Amino acid sequence: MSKVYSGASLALAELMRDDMTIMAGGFGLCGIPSALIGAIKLTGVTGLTVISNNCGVDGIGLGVLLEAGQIRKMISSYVGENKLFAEQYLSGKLEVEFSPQGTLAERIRAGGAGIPAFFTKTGVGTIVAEGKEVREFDGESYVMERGLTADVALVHAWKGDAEGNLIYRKTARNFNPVVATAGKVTVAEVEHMAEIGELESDQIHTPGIFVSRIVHVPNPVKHIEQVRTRKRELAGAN
Amino acid sequence: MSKVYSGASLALAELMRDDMTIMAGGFGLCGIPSALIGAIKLTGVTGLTVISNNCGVDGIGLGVLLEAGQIRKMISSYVGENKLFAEQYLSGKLEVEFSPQGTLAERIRAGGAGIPAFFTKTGVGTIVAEGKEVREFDGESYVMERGLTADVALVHAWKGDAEGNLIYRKTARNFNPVVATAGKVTVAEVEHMAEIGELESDQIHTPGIFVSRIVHVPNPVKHIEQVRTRKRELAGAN
Amino acid sequence: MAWTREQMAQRAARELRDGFYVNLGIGIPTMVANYIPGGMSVCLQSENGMLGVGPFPYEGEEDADLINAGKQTITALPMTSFFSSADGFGMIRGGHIDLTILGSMQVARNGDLANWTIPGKMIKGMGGAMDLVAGVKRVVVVMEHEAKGEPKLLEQCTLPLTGQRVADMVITDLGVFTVARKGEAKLTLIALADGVTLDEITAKTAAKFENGLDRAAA
Amino acid sequence: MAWTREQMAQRAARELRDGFYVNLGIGIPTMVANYIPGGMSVCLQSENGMLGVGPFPYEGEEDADLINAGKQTITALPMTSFFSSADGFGMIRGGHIDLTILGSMQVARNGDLANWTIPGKMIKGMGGAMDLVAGVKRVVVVMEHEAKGEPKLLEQCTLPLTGQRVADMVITDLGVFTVARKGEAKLTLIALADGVTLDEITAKTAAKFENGLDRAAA
Repeated sequence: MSKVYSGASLALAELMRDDMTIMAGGFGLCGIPSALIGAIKLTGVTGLTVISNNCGVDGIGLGVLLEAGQIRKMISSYVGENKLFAEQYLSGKLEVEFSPQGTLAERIRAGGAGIPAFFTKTGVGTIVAEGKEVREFDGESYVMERGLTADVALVHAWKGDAEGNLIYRKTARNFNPVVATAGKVTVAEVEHMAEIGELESDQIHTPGIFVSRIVHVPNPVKHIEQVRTRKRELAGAN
Repeated sequence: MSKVYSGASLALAELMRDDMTIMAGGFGLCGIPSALIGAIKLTGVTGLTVISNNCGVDGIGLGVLLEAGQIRKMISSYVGENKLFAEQYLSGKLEVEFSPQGTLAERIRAGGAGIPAFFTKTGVGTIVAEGKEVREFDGESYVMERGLTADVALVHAWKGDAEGNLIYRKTARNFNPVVATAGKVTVAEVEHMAEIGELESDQIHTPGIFVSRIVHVPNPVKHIEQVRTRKRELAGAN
Repeated sequence: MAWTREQMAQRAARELRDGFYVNLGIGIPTMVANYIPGGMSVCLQSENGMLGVGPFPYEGEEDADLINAGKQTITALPMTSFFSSADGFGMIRGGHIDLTILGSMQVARNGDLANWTIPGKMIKGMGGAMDLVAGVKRVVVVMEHEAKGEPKLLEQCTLPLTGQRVADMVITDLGVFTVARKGEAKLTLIALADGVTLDEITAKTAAKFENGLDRAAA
Repeated sequence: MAWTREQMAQRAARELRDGFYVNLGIGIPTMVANYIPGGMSVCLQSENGMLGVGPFPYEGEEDADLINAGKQTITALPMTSFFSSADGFGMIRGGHIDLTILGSMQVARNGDLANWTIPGKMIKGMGGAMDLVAGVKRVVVVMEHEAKGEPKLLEQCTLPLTGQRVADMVITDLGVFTVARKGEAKLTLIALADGVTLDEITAKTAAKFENGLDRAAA
């Protein structure tokens, strides 16, 4: 029973259907499962509920699915980089549920860890708390938030092995480790496929149990939203 | 403002007082902060509430504090390896609050992550749920459990640096990473003190922000509760 | 003529499936690892923070930093990963473990399970047992059919529960029962140990059960 | 004669303390990193999963896998650690970050803060702002005193809140205020920008405030 698939479309075979809920790792365009998102576009499924911190930008990342009209609802913390998003939202084609970023990360972690609800200070006294239970613990007010899971979760990792063990790189880790835990089926795309035993047991970020399918996507194109640099002659000044 | 202390007793200086709550990492005798526990014994503080999965064994680990009569209450999941524990408990000298092991780990994580309460299936319909709110989510019953924090948290790590970054080794990781997050002050003992930059940024288990004080304890004596081996001639049979 | 401990472990091993992630309790459940069918890939989890538990170490190669949830020295495998106890129980509570095999003191007809304490005796604590029975997808109990001549399969547990309606299957030295976790309470005998009669197992079981032997054989 | 953006950042930098863990928002707050006093050790956190944020990379050395919460390319430092967003916000929610410096659209006399949305305009989402103001120990707001001639320091916010009674200090181009987060609402002016008069700042502030200039100077 191998977890290794030879292409992104094959890795999604028989998983996708209309009106399902999917979840994707990534923050902005960093650490997003681009190849798997592209493969979802090819399946043509529609009516998707997508749980992801952002919705890509026009033509990149989840923006691709937005463009193709495949998304019915987004659960996100920030979608400001996407013009098409605004259009579809204002025209009523697209539903949005905003969750504060930390609450969203925690809701996904909770979903993966079998916790249906938890309390947080974040959002108390704001529209985020409207319609939710607010309760006092030790004199402070907290709002109850629900765990999140998905039918299919998609993650992007730096290295992986046939067991499904994953290691992420730098801030491309972001939402990926929690998203990996919260899918009924989790599919991972990895930049490097390692031999079993090559990944150091103490350094694995996502244990293989969470990953059902894995696909090797070498040398992916990576986009940067905000290139900021310093000039070499300023070295030492910062 | 250096976090590095030159001995376990110095690392606890001015932190300990009677009737405080402390927390210790470790599972059984694996990955326990022995040197720091020994230093607590020397301070002579009493009336401690101790949050730790186990309570050591007679004369080792937290058993040392039990022996010295310094513990008033334990919050644990299992204390079966300790005869003195039974004596003190039955004589009414020692109070015990049992938390299922996974619930205990999650309560500590929640405490460190600012979550005052969460719901779990574990313990529903058992004495663990008595006196606690039980609520249905999506047709299943869950019990509400509270987060835990401590005045001082003690952890044992394999490697650390002056920034307080920690790396644990194998199953000596256990409760240590969550305990590290849940102390108002967290003190770490490490087997190896690394130079800043020596620990790979992607492989740090506990970021330095959680560790206020760190002490180098080279070559600690490590105890094994259940030595189980296989005979060499049986190689391949298992 | 009942099954031996080895035979019980062997019978429990038949519940394994290729690709399963499994948590084994202490005692007979640990022995199940010896009967994983050849060619079948089963990954053992230990809730103290390890996926991919290997066999006991060779003498002299014990590592104090490498123990299972029973605090026994073990070894790692090439595919092993280590993680925190919080993550280990996240796997369990989140339903990521396919099967747990564990011992018990009592099981009731409705799947209630009691295996952590006997009132009046020193309470040791439940450890991870409550988390396992509540969180793992499928719970298989392996236990002696009787304790000191008293039945352990009961209409209702008399000991404090570890979990409510959590057992899916009970394997004893006398036979195998399936348990319905949802709907009406229903215990069904599906196999008898070699040489054990229906009369004998009926006499030694304090819970009503249906006879599913024919269906199981069919 | 009000403070420049650089001067506002410089004033905010005076809130830093040796050993602090700090989260800086986008805009003027980012510039605070340029004014960390020599010899003071301050560690910058980025909630997307990084502790120990370094300066922008040299041209040509940008790494798409290394960005801050503003999605800007950055660099790592020798002491840097990476972690998940869940852990990043665990630090924030759990009160482990000493100070956050961030921009705002409105701040009320009682410390209410509004900086994430303007009704009627396209809603972009709150990102991590609500988590930061709710979780970080001390919240310092750096903002222009007015927006298009309208005061931003108000009796009550008119925009949807980011957090209730969360601001500890407000630094504008005209001066510095402290805010009481507990008890009675209380805004206190503790410094004026060079050349700004009490009359001017009073005229441009729509919230009642106490004059604490003498006490601050003393």
